[in-house]
Amino acid sequence: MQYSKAILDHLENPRNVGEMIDANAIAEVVNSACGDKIKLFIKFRDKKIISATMKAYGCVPTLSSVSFLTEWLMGKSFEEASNLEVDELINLLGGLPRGKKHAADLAIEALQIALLSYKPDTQNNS
Amino acid sequence: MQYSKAILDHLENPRNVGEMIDANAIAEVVNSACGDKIKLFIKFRDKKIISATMKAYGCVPTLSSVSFLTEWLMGKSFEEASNLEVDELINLLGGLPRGKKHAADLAIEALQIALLSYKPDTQNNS
Amino acid sequence: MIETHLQSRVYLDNSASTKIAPEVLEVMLPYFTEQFGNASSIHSFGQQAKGAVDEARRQVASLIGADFNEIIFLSGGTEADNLAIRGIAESYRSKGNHIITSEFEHPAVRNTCLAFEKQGFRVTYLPIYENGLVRIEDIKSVITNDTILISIMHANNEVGTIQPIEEIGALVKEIRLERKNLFFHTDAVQSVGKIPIDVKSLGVDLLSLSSHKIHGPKGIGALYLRKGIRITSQLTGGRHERERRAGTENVPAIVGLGQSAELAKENLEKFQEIKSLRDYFEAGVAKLIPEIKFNGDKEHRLANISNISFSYIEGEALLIALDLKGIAVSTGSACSSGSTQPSPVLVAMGLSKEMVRGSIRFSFSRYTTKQEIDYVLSVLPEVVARLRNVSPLYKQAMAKEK
Amino acid sequence: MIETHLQSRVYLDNSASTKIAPEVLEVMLPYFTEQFGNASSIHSFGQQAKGAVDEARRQVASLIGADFNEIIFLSGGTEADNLAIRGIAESYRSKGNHIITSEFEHPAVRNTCLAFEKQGFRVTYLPIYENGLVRIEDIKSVITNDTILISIMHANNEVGTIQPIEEIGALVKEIRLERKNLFFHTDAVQSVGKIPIDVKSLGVDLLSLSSHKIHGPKGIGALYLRKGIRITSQLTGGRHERERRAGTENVPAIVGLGQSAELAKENLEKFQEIKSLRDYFEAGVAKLIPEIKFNGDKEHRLANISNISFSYIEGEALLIALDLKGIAVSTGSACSSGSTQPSPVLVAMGLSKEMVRGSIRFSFSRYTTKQEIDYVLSVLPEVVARLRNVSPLYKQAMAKEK
Ligand SMILES: Cc1ncc(COP(=O)(O)O)c(C=O)c1O
Ligand SMILES: Cc1ncc(COP(=O)(O)O)c(C=O)c1O
Repeated sequence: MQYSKAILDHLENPRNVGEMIDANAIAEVVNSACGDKIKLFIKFRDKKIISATMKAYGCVPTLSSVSFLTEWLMGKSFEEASNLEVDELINLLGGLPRGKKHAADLAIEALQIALLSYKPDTQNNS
Repeated sequence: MQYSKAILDHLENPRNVGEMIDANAIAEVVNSACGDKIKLFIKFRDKKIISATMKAYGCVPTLSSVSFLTEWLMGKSFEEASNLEVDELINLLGGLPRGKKHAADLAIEALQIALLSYKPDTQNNS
Repeated sequence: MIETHLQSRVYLDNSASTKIAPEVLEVMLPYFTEQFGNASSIHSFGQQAKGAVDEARRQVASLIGADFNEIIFLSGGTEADNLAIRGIAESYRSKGNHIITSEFEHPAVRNTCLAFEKQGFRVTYLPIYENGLVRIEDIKSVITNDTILISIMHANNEVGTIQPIEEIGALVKEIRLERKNLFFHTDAVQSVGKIPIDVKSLGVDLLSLSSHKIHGPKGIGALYLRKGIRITSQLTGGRHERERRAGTENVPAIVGLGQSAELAKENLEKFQEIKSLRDYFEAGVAKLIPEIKFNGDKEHRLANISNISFSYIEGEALLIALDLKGIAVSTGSACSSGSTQPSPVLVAMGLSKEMVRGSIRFSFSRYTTKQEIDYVLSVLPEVVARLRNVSPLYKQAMAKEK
Repeated sequence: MIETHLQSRVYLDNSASTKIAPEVLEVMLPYFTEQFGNASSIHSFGQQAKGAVDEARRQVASLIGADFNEIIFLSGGTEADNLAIRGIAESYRSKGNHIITSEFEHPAVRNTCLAFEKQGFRVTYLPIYENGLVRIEDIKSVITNDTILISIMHANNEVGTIQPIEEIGALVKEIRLERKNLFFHTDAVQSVGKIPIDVKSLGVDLLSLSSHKIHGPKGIGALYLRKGIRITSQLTGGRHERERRAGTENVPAIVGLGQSAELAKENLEKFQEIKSLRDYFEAGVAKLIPEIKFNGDKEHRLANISNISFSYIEGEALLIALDLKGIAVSTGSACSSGSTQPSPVLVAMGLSKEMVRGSIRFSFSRYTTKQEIDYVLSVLPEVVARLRNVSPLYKQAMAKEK
């Protein structure tokens, strides 16, 4: 596997690790075929994402995709976040080796599900 | 084929090449399977061999066996000559590679047939 | 940063491939540059090459107690396994169509057996127990009059466990008193040069070995074939290797294999010193890292392999994280195209899916040093901790414990 | 005396094997010593090896106008021929059981076809005429709806004649408009790197090549397999070479093959200069030695091969006598265990037994010099004369002439 520098950097220095107690958008997704698992926690304030954290189990690009995502999401609006597509994520990561695209799929799936779980009315402005 | 020094020497410097007009023992043998051919000419005087010549067509050990033979025969009696066996000839040649024993067989066959052709009564003493 | 690490890379993946010994490369070089003849040629270039091949054949035969003419050179361990199984199966097909092997074999054996199932052969895959060993009773209970081949590997490539080959060999000999056409093959690619091997006392009829696992060049190996056994050639063409394997002799590589066999023989005792290094490593890991599992029988195991499952993390991630620290290892987990192919070996040993995914093989060589091990011990706990910290499974596990 | 000659040995047996190019050995060395990883390993040792294999694949593909993914690395020309024929025959057996080849093929093709005859295949061996060429009409007249494979070599290894592959390729394409399952393989082991080759314009589906014939290392070769053709793998095991050929990649050798392919491509034009050297040699021989015969078509012939029959003498004797003068050549005659196996190629060309036995192949390379040829021309007449003088056939012939 020839991984990009960005991917390797996220493996060595995973960003925003942890479970966020006061998140207002949450997802937990599993790739049942390979067992990879992602938990994603997002906090919106004033329609913008002000923080995101994650936990991940699985191969390198799974870990790195979601680690990258937690940084990328910062400051994004709901719409911007929900417009992120798999191919763009792969580009932002500097590409993925053949047979590893499913890692980006899983990260995007986590993002979409988290956004689905977001209920603006119950938004906590504190 | 790893040939002995003796065999290579006889290939480079074949001894006693030619057909002897006044030979009193002659043989012409062919190995019908491989096409090798030997002509052997022997001249006896006073019950001893005083000269031997040859012609040969075929692979290296065929040429060298009979070339060697023409030298070895010099001064030998009929009995000594007829007692030469294949294995002894091979030894004298410094061994033969596997699959090449037939060359010595052919040389000994030539010798035996030449000796059979020898008729002491018609012996030419000149 | 990667550059810095590359300068002091620690290679602990010697079961995958080894570095060539300098003495081996040295004897190979003239056969590239000057003595480049085709060993089948009659002229002196050819005869020099042939002489070198003969010498290498003696060296390999001597390492395993075989006769000169019982060694067939070919392109590697995979081809040796294929020739053994295909060659016997095709040659003795009229005598029976049953093959016994284990759940535990290298793909070169396993996939070849699978191919023969499609051709009307019946194949029994013996179970492997938690210790990674087959049981002789199991063989006794499945063997039939149709069995023509038993293929059981000598030492396993993932966990290093050493099978009871001698006992199986004795059983085969006993059965052969009554029925002739039963043959015993062992894939000894991992064990040759690491433990003493004598084909006669092992009682094997065929044995595979590969040069690049013993500090020889890649792309060359040998099959030991006991005298008198016919085998259907799988590569037809010129009359090389006594018509068992066609193809221009790979002279430099054969010379290299010969030399690596000789060196391995000389170093056989010294190789056992690796055991104390390995044990030192395992003790260190056990002390420094919680929630791990050592895989494979403690006793019947090669001196140079340590296979460890790290709970809550995934092998490839750990492998790459270690690679970034300059440490090369391998894993029993390979996730590709969205589905994980867990090591059938570890699965056969009864490990849970997660423990298979978290498994790492550290494999040492006679060149491995204590300094290198200390470096690994200084890095490994921190890397494992970092990945566990990211892992959602770890959190859950912690929670449960509380 | 032998020693003196060894110092200035003239190697004219380049169709048997070639000396490795220094540039090739140079690029191989790091893959022995430092980058010794297994190309299937995930860590950086492995990835460096894999990168090198990919680069070599591009180099080989580029030499023959193929795509990257159409190149399968394997252990040599023999294995390439075997995989082509066995792989197609086994994979398309249900579509037909007829194979067309020639009387003229390398044993790697011929003996493999013979093996399939035993398995219920029908094989047609096309005649070769005195010029050493097959005729396209012959193919047309034997082809049937059962024909699944045509295997005709590109350039012959003994006389160098170049077959009309392009025409056959066009014929195959035409037939394939009506029935799909017909494939065309060419053994191009002798022609690759010596004449321009483009698999697409040749119209071949499979093509064999071998590294040690083009100043690369022994024990490595490649099969070109056109995209979309399934082939039954002959070596099963790991998932190497896109599951067409298992076995740990022979990285240094693959790198060497890649480099030798690149050098061959660069030297393609220069290679044609060998033709004038060869013609100079043949003119010299014709002038200096009576009663000889040049074998093989004058026109459709590789630039580097000269095959000559010397009446009244036997090839092996001439070969060894030349070897003693430091000159390495080969012969179409091999006498072993008391029976001669004359070259089937020359027999197929209609040569008399004796002319086959007296045949010598001189094969040149881009390293061959005019000085070397002059040396051979200074030695050959005397050696031939000496052996003819010993020969009883020569005497007879002289007598008849009188
Ligand atoms: C046990 C075992 N058998 C067979 C092989 C295949 O040998 P090679 O890599 O030489 O093809 C290997 C190594 O890959 C192995 O470990
Ligand atoms: C025409 C031809 N085909 C196949 C081969 C076999 O190739 P290799 O020597 O790489 O096995 C050779 C050379 O021996 C050859 O000349």
